[in-house]
Amino acid sequence: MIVDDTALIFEKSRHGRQTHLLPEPDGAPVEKLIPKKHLRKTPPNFPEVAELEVVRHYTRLSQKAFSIDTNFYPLGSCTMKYNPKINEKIASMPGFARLHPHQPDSEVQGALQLMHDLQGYLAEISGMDAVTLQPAAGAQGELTGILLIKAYHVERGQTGRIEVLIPDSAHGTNPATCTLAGFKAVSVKSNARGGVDLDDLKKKLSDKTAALMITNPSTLGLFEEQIVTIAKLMHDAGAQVYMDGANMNAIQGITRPGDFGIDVMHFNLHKTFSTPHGGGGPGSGPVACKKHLEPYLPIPRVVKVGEGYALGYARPKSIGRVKAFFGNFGMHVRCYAYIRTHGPEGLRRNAENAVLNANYLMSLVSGRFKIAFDRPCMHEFVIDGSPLRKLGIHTLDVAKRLLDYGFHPPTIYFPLIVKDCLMIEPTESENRETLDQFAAALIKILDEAKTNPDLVHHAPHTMPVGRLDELKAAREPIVRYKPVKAS
Amino acid sequence: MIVDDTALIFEKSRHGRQTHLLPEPDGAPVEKLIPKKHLRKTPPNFPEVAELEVVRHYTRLSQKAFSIDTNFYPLGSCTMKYNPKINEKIASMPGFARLHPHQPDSEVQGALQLMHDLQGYLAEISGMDAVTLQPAAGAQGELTGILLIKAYHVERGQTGRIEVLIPDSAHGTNPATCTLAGFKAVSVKSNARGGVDLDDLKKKLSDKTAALMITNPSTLGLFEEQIVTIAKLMHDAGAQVYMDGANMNAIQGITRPGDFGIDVMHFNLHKTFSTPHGGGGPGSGPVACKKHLEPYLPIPRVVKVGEGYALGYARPKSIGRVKAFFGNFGMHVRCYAYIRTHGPEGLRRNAENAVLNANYLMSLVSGRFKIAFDRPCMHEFVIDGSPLRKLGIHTLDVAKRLLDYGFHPPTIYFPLIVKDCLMIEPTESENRETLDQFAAALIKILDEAKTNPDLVHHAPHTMPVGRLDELKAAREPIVRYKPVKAS
Amino acid sequence: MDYIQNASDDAAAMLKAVGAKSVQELFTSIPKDVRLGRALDLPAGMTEQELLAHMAGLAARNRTTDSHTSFIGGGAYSHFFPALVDQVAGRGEWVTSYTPYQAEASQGTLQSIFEYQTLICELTGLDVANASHYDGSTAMAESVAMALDHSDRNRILVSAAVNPQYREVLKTMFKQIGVEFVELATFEGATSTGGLAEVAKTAAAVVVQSPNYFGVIEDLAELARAAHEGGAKAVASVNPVALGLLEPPGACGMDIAVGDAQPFGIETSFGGPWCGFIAAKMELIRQMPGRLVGQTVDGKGRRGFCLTLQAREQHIRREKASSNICTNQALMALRATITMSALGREGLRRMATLCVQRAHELHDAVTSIPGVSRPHKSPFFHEFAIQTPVEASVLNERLLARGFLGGVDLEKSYQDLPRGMLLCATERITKADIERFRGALAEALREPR
Amino acid sequence: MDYIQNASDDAAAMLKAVGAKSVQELFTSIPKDVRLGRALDLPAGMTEQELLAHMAGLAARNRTTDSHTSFIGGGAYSHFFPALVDQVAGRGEWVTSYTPYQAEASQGTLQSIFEYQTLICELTGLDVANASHYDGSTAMAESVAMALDHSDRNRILVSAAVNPQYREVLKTMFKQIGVEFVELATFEGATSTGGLAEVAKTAAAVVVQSPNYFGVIEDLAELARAAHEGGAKAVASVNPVALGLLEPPGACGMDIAVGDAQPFGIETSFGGPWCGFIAAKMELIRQMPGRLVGQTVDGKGRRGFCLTLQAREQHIRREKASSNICTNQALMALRATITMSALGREGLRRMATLCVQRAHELHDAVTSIPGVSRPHKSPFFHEFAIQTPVEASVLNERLLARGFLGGVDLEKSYQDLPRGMLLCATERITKADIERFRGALAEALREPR
Ligand SMILES: Cc1ncc(COP(=O)(O)O)c(C=O)c1O
Ligand SMILES: Cc1ncc(COP(=O)(O)O)c(C=O)c1O
Repeated sequence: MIVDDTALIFEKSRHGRQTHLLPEPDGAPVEKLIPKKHLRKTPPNFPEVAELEVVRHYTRLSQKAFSIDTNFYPLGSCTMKYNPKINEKIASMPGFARLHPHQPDSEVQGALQLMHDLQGYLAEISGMDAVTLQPAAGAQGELTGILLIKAYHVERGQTGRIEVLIPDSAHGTNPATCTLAGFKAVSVKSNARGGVDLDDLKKKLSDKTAALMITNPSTLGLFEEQIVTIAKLMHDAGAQVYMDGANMNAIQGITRPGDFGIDVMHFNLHKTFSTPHGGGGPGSGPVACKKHLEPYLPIPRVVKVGEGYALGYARPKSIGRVKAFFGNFGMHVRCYAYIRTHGPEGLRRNAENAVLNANYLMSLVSGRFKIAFDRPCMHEFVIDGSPLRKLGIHTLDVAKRLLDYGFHPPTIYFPLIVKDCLMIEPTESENRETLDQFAAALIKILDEAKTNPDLVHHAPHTMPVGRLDELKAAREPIVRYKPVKAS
Repeated sequence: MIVDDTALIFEKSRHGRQTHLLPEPDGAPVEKLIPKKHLRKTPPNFPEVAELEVVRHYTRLSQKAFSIDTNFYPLGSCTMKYNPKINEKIASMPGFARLHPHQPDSEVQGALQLMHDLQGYLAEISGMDAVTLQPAAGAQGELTGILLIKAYHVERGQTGRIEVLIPDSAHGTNPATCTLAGFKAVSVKSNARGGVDLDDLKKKLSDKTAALMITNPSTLGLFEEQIVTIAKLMHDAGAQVYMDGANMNAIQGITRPGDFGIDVMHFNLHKTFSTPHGGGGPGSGPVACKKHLEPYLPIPRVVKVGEGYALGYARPKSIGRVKAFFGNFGMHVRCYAYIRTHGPEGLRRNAENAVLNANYLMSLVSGRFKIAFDRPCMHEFVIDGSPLRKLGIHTLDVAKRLLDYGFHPPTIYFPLIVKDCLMIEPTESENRETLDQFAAALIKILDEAKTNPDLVHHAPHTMPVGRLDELKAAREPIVRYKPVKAS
Repeated sequence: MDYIQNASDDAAAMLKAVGAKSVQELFTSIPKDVRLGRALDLPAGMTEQELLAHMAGLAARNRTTDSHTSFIGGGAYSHFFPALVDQVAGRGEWVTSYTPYQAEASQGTLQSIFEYQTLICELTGLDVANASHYDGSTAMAESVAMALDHSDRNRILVSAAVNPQYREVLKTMFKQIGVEFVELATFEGATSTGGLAEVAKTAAAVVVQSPNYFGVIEDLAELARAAHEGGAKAVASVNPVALGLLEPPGACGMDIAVGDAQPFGIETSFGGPWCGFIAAKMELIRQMPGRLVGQTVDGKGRRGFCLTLQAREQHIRREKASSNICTNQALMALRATITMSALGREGLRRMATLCVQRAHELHDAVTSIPGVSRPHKSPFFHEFAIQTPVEASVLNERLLARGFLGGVDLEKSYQDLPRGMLLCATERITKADIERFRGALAEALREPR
Repeated sequence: MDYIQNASDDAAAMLKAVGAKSVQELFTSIPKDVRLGRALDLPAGMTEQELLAHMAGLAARNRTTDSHTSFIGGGAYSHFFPALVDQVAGRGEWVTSYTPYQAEASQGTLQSIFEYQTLICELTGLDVANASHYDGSTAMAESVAMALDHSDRNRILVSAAVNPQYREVLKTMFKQIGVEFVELATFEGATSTGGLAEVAKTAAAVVVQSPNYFGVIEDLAELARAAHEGGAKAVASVNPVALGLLEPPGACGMDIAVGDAQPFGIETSFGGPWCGFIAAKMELIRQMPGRLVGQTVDGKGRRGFCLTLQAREQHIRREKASSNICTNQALMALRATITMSALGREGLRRMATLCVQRAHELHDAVTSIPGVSRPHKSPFFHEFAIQTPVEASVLNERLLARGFLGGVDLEKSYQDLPRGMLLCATERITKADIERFRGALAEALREPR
């Protein structure tokens, strides 16, 4: 191997190599301005490389990635839809990118109007009364929503309500959020139709229940048919209903959480409204709530003052800030542009086509794979992978083999309640041929399991590395590069 | 093959699919504004695709390319040096990109100053008195320079001077240029040291000679040691000396054509001054000349008028425009930024390091390859590939096998006077490890020719396609896509 | 400053390997007395931060078609193009690769050129288009060379309504090989076809432009018929956006169509880099200048693309070549290709239609001002001439102060159009812009000397 | 408008395959009485051209750190970064991929995170850093959670000189699980260490910031010593650019360092998205929140990278997790990584040195104006507090009119600093800017009410 394509930027560093970005400092020597005892003895071991090396290094690294721009990326519950390029151009405008968060309201009226109007659009889409844009992602949105509920109960002396009911199909962030908020997560079973098991819910519902955290449509890709009943049950028992809005793509413009009994929910702008996933982030998790929870929303929120807009701080009952400043403003800009592009009709068509694409793809594979819940799905569907074991292969093998066909695999082994599952979400962005090709690849892999099992077992074969020893990585954690001589 | 990765954008087109870029036309019907007889019967067969398909199509196509940003690209005579990203950012500034060429001088003073100062810098670098930025590439620069010489002779009644002497190592554009200018190209032999054969030159020099077109340093990567003598010979015979400046990278800041007898030359900004090669263009070929040829330069050229700048047209003897407007202004901006970044010291260091890199790389391979002219080279060196035949392989095989090692091959089979040649130009942008690795790959290929000849014969093995049937492409030319049903 | 990677200890090791004590030793082949021996007289180098500030200062001294509403046309057009063009065509693989000589390693570039050639053929209704040329003016010169190559006649008929700068380029390129240019007169802004067949008998080619420099839509079918009747080739310079609505040159019988793809995703950029195109009937494929991509197969029958018929080009035919082009405008052709694909059938229709509608609304608005009239009656696409009581240069200054970039001064090239001005409207112009412009133009015309 | 690919005939074929007459049939699981049954009350959709014009209008109503010279700091800093960052980090593969769950298909993302983790460890002098967190404020909250996890004490000591918004976030995150926050006083702008060891005996962690909110460089070694003497963890919030020159928290004995990598290649963007970082001693690796990339090998012994120790994360530990973070700020961490690599050792030195020099020149210039004084004597990095006779809000308005974005209003968070203002200078500020600002500030102070 002549060119080691896996060399780290540090291993490409050579003494004396450099870029020429900043002028030689021309002021007083630093030792004159800062006492010696505060000054570093040895400089940080930053790489010494020229500009071409940096460009070539990170350009070649980018080519080792699957992305929506290069591949079909049906990662369930992540809504990997097309990220419009116009939104990147708009977010990089100096009028948005070069704003300092400490600038007075009068100097940033364009930004405040955008945030104010976006708060309104998200309230309308969710059927809620008030919105905060401050949470940096869905998980922080969940925590914000649950803290609103806590503040609501505490103000009413309901400090005994320390339990939150969570369907067993929920995402891991839901129970984790409850713990962070000082609540006890109580898991609620799902029934055979994939909805909430009402009896188990009733069994676990008590005056200790602060809230139900429900994901609707659920991570099983199904709308909770009993949602109205459930919400009534909760409200009658003095509890609140929180909704994880990760799957809003399926119902935007069709139905609204505020209309089916939800008190507070979070959005994932990087799912439903296409702000780019960026290799793992940034995201944005605005929270929308009904009137009765509005007083507790984090400060500040943008308010209209006459013809102008201002950051409103006068909220005595607010739970306070969940994050410095006002949230991931760059994602607000992209989401605002996305909603203004679509308008009411575009958002509804997104939901309809996401659901149509999911049902069509399900129909293509239902003959050869076990669909966990055999009825029309919403924006995603779940395959029960347990029968694969009879063919001598695992869900993981199917996922890895898909890489060789140029497809990013679906979500695997989540939700936990479906064994060896694959969760497939095509989104509305993909065309029919891509869905046909993906289905053909899935089915071909089943055939390969019979004719050439090794091919599937040891996949992927076309990636820069083979299957990695993840156990070794956990047992002997190497989490930073150390120069050979120094280690 | 589930996903046909070679589908054309037309083959991905489906009736009714579209992007949403422009609003529905809201004015009078076109039939009311333009007579029916001028209107198209059938619209052009443009593809009907959505935005994600366009982005995915041209992003995946880009990944099938070798480029300076991803690979070492030692293409001789092309100077594939690092194209600085700051120049791309600057050229895309609205203050440069959004200028209309018909705007009056008063509205574009920043652009005119840039062009004026760039004319000066190129004159200083070449040791010349006047510069035109109008030619769009080297070849058009050559034609411009030769037309200046023609006008010069015609004005002096020397209409009999209809021959141009051209060393046999010259690039194909040189003789082609002469034909276009109505001259007869007369080839001059090279001597054993790779320079011009003085005897042959004297033999072909006559009162019919209009000029000598010399490339210095030559395409053999050697500085013409006899240049002063040659220039004097030509001038004494009443002829002019044109220099092809493609290889200026080797001598910038070291010596100047104006100082060693050249009357007129062209630059290739996309070689010496890093404006990007863009898959085959755009380039830019400014021409610099001595005082006596200035009157004939194309119009307009930027002139200083008091404190301001203007496009100067008052040149009665000008040969006229060689191109609409003022040349590839976007490349003038990048070149200006490149020269202002380097200053005198940076340009000289580029020459020194380009020559050092070339000599170092030559030293690494001279043991196993036949160096055409075994003495220190300038910015590039040429390998005589004829001995390869004894190993049962051809220069083409070596080039194709290099692709498998992640290197773009050098220029092959040019210059014509070195048999089966490879012309290698590393430029100053590359580091020592890359030169070592490239040399190691070349040497490994020689070993492979012995141990596993087929491997080399049928290379490349890691590209999207194997070797293509170029004969078939010429015999049955398919030069556009035709929809299957229509053909 | 510079972008050199090797530091001093690399240089030392390399000099040692080469057997030289200093890098100056490698320049001994350069005679001492021609060594520069001093630093070049250039401003000192700058770091990226300093350069950016300096360049921003230069840029700020220019008015742009962003800072002002522009009705300027005359061969360069400000059109909308989607944000994806900059982001996709700006990828390092597109920007920093060179000519696809090694086909297996350049299938991306080659396929994109094949798609470009197809789009140009579809627009022009002709059979073969090359990979790209410098711009419309040099593409027209190459088309004249093709016609001369195919005929023993030495005269070329060029309409007076062809872009004046294009006509200047033809003279520069062909006067020294004794080619005679004869101007064809115009009537009501359109090239008159009366007696054309007769005079075409003496010509190798008849060269026209549609929409022509006055924005007038020529009768290409009649012009081609007359040219052929005289035994001359028929060449038309065309606007690619107009071909979204107008009958293409191929269908009108033209032999060669040339033009500039600048309107599709390429910035006006003060005159370049743009993207000249040349399309012709299949019979002229061997005379086609520049690069040409063809479809073929590899050893396993997989489709691939490669540069073809290279025997036409200068690196093979050398002094027998009819064109000397090597580097072309590849990256600009890619931008045009991506823009045309993104517009697609519906987007092209909308762009062309909006241009026609806005231009005719602009025409009605300005000609409603007393003293402003259009000197031509012929149909136009998105550009038209007007004459006003004030010289265009003076008028444009007054309009600049009111936030407009006015139009092209016609008088400089057409003495018969005193105080003439060319106005153009593309889909970037809104009805509100037109209304504002009407007020501004009326005011500007009333402004005292 | 929308980005849906399938047209009507695709939809028809798909409905047929699914056995539904219309797409509405697929929504039967949604009870009829909660169907919206009307269009959402949102403005009508827009094409790309209309959207761009609308957004440009909004953007134009904002003053920016480009349109005005800015001395604003207080947790967000306007720094230079090279042009290559936007062009390389803006590639579709980086922007539109998601978390590298499938390691073999994400070696690029994983390796870049491994390099980011290394750079943060080098800056902070600590052993392990996670892939990224939302921002500095939430990273500080996670560090407090880590300390509480490791101790049975329920009190946290936080310096009054820690960013006020960070302290608000701590209260929001921990008040409902009964954690008590005690403020440490400051003297001459620095956290006083007197008696700290004593009170630290009651605390799970001592949290400080250096340079702190007043720009003052804290004595981290002494603060860490006192914390450990009291048996508490020592946490420092740091500025990554300052660590180019200042002794790192690790070397000062800090257990955890947090902060925001925003100064490296990330736009201030009105508060986010930025890039929180957390680094700690190796002993705390199992408490490290969020994603962590580890090095390993594949079957052929080739080096590779993968997400490791996932058992810490929420998708495994669910209700037992100590952090609920899932999506983080990956693309911002990439921008910081590319910027740090491009700056390199020499570039980091220059950036930090220029910041210190410009800030001290700014200090000398403004404090030379009568009535303007710095309330603190402690050493500072690139930010310092001043008090003037005029409230910061009024002064900033007057400065805006003179082309400056003034400083941060300190009085809102620190009653003991009436008419206080925080000024910051980075390498983007020139000596000429400082000179102009001195004149403008002097004028602004004299301006009558
Ligand atoms: C159903 C569900 N809920 C919550 C989350 C957490 O959202 P985020 O990753 O934005 O924190 C996710 C993220 O993938 C999810 O799929
Ligand atoms: C030696 C030499 N001369 C002239 C040219 C023609 O220059 P251009 O391609 O810019 O027209 C080239 C191009 O590669 C060249 O290498």
